[in-house]
Amino acid sequence: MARLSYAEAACAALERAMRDDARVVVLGEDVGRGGIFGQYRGLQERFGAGRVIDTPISEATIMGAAVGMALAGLVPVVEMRVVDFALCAMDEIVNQAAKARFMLGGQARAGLVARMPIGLWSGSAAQHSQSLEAWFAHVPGLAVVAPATPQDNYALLAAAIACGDPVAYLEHKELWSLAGEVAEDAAVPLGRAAVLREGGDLTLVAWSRTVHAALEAAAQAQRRGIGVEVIDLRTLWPWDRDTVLASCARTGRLLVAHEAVRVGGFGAEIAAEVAETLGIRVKRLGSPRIPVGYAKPLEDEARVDAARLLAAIESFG
Amino acid sequence: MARLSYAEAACAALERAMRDDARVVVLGEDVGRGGIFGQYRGLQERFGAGRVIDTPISEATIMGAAVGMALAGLVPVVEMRVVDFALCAMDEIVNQAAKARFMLGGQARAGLVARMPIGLWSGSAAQHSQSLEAWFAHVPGLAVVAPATPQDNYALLAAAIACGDPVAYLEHKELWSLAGEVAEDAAVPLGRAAVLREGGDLTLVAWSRTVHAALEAAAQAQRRGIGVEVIDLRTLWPWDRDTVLASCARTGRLLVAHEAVRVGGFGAEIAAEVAETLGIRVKRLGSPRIPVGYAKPLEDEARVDAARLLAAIESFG
Amino acid sequence: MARIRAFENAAEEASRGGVSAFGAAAAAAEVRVRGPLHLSTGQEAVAAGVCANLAPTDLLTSTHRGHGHSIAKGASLERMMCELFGRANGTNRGKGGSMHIADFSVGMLGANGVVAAGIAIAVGAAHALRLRGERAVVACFFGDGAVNRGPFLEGLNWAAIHRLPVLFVCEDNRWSATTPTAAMTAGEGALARARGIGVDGLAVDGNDVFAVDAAAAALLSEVRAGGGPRFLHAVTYRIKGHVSVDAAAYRDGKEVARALENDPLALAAARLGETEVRRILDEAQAEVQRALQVAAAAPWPDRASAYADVQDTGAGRWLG
Amino acid sequence: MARIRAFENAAEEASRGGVSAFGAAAAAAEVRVRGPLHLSTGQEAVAAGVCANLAPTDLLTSTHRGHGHSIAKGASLERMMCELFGRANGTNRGKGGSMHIADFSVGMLGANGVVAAGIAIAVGAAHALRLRGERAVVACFFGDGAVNRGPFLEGLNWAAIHRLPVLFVCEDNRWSATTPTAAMTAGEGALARARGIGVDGLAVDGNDVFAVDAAAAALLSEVRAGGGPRFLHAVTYRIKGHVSVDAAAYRDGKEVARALENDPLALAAARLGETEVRRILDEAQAEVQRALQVAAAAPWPDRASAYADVQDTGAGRWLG
Ligand SMILES: Cc1ncc(C[n+]2csc(CCOP(=O)(O)OP(=O)(O)O)c2C)c(N)n1
Ligand SMILES: Cc1ncc(C[n+]2csc(CCOP(=O)(O)OP(=O)(O)O)c2C)c(N)n1
Ligand SMILES: [Mg+2]
Ligand SMILES: [Mg+2]
Repeated sequence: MARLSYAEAACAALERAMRDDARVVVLGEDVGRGGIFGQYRGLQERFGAGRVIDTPISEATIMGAAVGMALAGLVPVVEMRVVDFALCAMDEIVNQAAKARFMLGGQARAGLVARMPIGLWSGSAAQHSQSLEAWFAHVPGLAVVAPATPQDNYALLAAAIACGDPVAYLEHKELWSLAGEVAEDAAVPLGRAAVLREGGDLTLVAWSRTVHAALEAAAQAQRRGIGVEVIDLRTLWPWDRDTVLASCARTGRLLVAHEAVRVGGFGAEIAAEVAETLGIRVKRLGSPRIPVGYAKPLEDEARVDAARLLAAIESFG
Repeated sequence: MARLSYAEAACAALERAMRDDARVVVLGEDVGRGGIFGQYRGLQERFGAGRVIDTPISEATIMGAAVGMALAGLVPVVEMRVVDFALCAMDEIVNQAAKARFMLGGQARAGLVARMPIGLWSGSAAQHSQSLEAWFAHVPGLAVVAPATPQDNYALLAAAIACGDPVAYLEHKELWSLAGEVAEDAAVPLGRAAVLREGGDLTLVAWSRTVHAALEAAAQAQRRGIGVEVIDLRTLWPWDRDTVLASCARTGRLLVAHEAVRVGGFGAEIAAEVAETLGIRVKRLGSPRIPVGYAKPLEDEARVDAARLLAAIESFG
Repeated sequence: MARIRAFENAAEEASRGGVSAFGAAAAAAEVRVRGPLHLSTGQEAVAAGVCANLAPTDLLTSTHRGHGHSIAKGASLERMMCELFGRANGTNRGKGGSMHIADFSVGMLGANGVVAAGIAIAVGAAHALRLRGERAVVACFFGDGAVNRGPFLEGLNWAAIHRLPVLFVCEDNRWSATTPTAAMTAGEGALARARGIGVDGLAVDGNDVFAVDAAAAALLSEVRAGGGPRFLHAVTYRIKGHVSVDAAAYRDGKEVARALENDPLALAAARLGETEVRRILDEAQAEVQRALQVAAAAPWPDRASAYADVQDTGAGRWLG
Repeated sequence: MARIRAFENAAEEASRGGVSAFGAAAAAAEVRVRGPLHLSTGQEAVAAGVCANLAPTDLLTSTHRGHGHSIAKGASLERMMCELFGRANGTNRGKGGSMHIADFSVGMLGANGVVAAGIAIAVGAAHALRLRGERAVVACFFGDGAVNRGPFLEGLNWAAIHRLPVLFVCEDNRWSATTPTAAMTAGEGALARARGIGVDGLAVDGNDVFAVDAAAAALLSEVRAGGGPRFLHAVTYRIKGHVSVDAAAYRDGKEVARALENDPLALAAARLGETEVRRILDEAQAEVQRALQVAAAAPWPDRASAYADVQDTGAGRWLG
């Protein structure tokens, strides 16, 4: 058990995976100096430039080369800096990595972990602030992970590296410095949600940074007499349908909240699925369908914070 | 009024737009010879190689150059052949075109029409069969259009070229040869759905090729005593919420069907929105979350046909 | 080369409403090649000449026009034909078809439906060989149209800075679909472009299998010696249309006639004896006929297999 | 150059917890530059030398490190500083910030947060100029890191086949974020790479504003004469870290010391008189101070403006 930041936790998971499995390699821009968020700190010193590979600014080829490495037996962890730049590698992620195993009739697979940080990052504006988890969940072949805590970032990164499938691994840029206790032996399987707070009146499903706003809003709601059950989905594909449905069946109300744009966000999938299955009342909260502006008031307009969540909770009446 | 194929209708709309507005240009691979689906036939002969521009195989730069052209005052119609190849130009569509006007504070806009055909195309397998409309609907700044008939392909392409915004214009590859009557003066505004068949028991919302399967299933359902109202959404963003909600309020049941993968498809958005707003029963039908296989039985598994639709309609009980 | 030619001819016929030998009923019953087919007819010398210098442990990536590369690398004609017919015992179990044929058992990592996408995959595979301490090399085929896509620059640069064991082969058939590539390509050609990025190599008559063989041998020995990537520019011609249904009426008749005179099989035959050539052609023909028979009778994949080999994580939730 | 230097220094200070002159209260009240700031300190001669040869009707695209280009092209320091402060009267109404500054009134089409993305935009703008029959040209700035991204190949090729009026300017500061670019770049350098793609040009000492000016003038006169695109490789140095918060401790002290000796402002000053230089610097300083004052007092954009200028089609449905 150690107190680590979200970035350090990922680093520790990676170090352990690289120690245990010689097939695991890291590739991406600036990884040799530890990555611009420190999320690879010390790894090149420890494992050498052969396994922690600095690359040119060539996102398409970073991802495409990772596919080739995976087909040839390695397990690449691919650094994309922010998901916005991964847009330069979309063919490689979707047409090549995700579909390889299927198209090849199972002859090989492109197991790799693509680290593509999502979310607002104060003052970074429209090309450095997107949350695109819904895109990846829509693509057969990909698993999608979005951890909210240092513990989960440790355990889920380990699980993602071990799973053998291509994984869209979506850390949140405003969580890098968040500190917390991390137990090395606490395994978190992909696809399992965490019930972070129990409550009988409403089920609130969130992931990534929005989990923290959800917990804050739930505490405030409690003081107003509303019992909110907070579920951190953690993995978006596959998502933990059983846990969510069981909670919803108890509370009879669902609110899904995420920082991604509301229209076409993954909240729609969960809300639709729950409405279809249980016929209960559902609501969604997400960013308005606007790019993220630079100025603070504009940026704030795209933020899903506790106040908005509380308003949505209360709107169920 | 003339009888045209879906491809010819688009061609005719383009010809008229180019005749009426000197700013309209076409660029893409093989457009000079009429495009590989004949959807640009005769245009280069008519308007010259200056305005119907053959390009290298450089999807990223085709789309990026179109952004530059638009910022400098032209109205580019951009050929991407199939949406699968547009994955090579995702940065240019999402980070550049969609967000330009906002990021620039309104100084200019990247009005362009990106033709990115979607859908199955018999025997073309996983890299030529995707339907990614949900992705584009999730991106602020983009309009999203998916016509199902020659008439709509004519009128909506004209509207898309005229609208001044970047438009994801998604024709369906298996509709190119579909013939129908086309009236040149029938304007179809973006954002307006068409009620193609009335019915009191269930609202069936579809778009693109699935509209035809929906009409077939509705006719079959009628014979079993179920009145299905079929709505062709036509534009996915903005989608015609009023028409859909009004219909749903009458029928009390919604089924949304699309060929795109069900998980994270745009059906989830509509179903969730309707469930949130009206609290009625909703269901979705889409492709299973699998890549499209080459062999016919595999390909068929990804097809949303009338039989599946009928089964979904009847499952409401 | 003879096996490639025989395979392409048979596949072409089988894509046109069925194999005539099997009759109309067979055609109606989908006893035929599905989907678009990019034939390498006329380009056989590039595949044969390069792959003659590869060991089974060497790897290869290909393009949408990849039958020849697969055959030259040693893939089974029978399993390839089954794949084109969409059958369960195809190389890819009927999931890939012509544009995705792969045979990992002979180091063939896959055709690709996206122009230039194979380049990064080849580079990554070579990088993996290096890291795993293996001595094999990777041959990376692509068309002349691919030199205008970004991955060409990125992939060559990557291979060069890491001195990876890759032979890049530009199979220059002068056309990119319906567009003459020269009109779309600036500079002094593919090799000059490669050199500008830091990868040296040779240009060769791609219809002369002996010349291709010699050039590939020379370049591959440099690659195998640790000299880093090399580039082979092989000029050839696409005798057929871009895709099986393309009559290619947009081409100049003289250009095509010249190409037919320069047929790589005829050029090679001129250097072998008449009887030897006949024997090779007959054998190839017979092998392909057997492959057709097997493919036509082979089982379809069952629908359940559409859910197999998608991914393990969350397997079985696909309808959710 | 002096105005750029003064602007960068002021912006840098204002990004570090606020402008000291305004006190702690101001800092707390967000009277400061928000977000990451890529300073062009030390690279001023490239921007100034190239843009001295551009008319207001000429166009320009830039990078994440674009303040200098904007200023040299004639953008208002005041409105730029307002943008950095995220104010409603910024060049982009507070919506873009440092990485998206644009001023269409002087032909500055925008910085860009994506490395190399400006290249295709520049090429498209030049294509539009051609089609509209306008005589202007486009200057396209990018860093040394950008030559390893696919759009570099695609954009140069496109400009060359169409003989478009573009001056490509590679502003080579030897670093790509925290990585020395040389280690990641194969071949004989940016100009050789451009030549391989079919775009010729010149290499120049990018810290010598007179040399940059002369080279840009020569190349631009060829471009304006219809000769097609040209390439300028300007070698300079990034005196600061990659981004305002980066102390750049990973660099060799000697390398930085050498660069400081080679400061473009000092080099230029040596060729102008002492008093002239003082006057220029003082004026620039005063102008920047006024800009700071204006920016600090400028209004915030109201929240409703977050919904403006997204798109017209379906406007007003953003919450739906
Ligand atoms: C990225 C991408 N863009 C476009 C296409 C459509 N397309 C398929 S083959 C082809 C021409 C390729 O020309 P070349 O690379 O010379 O190969 P050839 O067909 O001549 O063998 C095109 C444009 C594609 N498959 N991928
Ligand atoms: C496509 C893309 N990849 C990565 C980044 C992150 N990034 C921002 S600046 C930079 C270094 C760019 O180096 P160079 O082009 O030399 O410009 P410089 O910063 O030296 O001015 C990187 C990697 C980005 N913005 N876009
Ligand atoms: Mg070709
Ligand atoms: Mg640099």
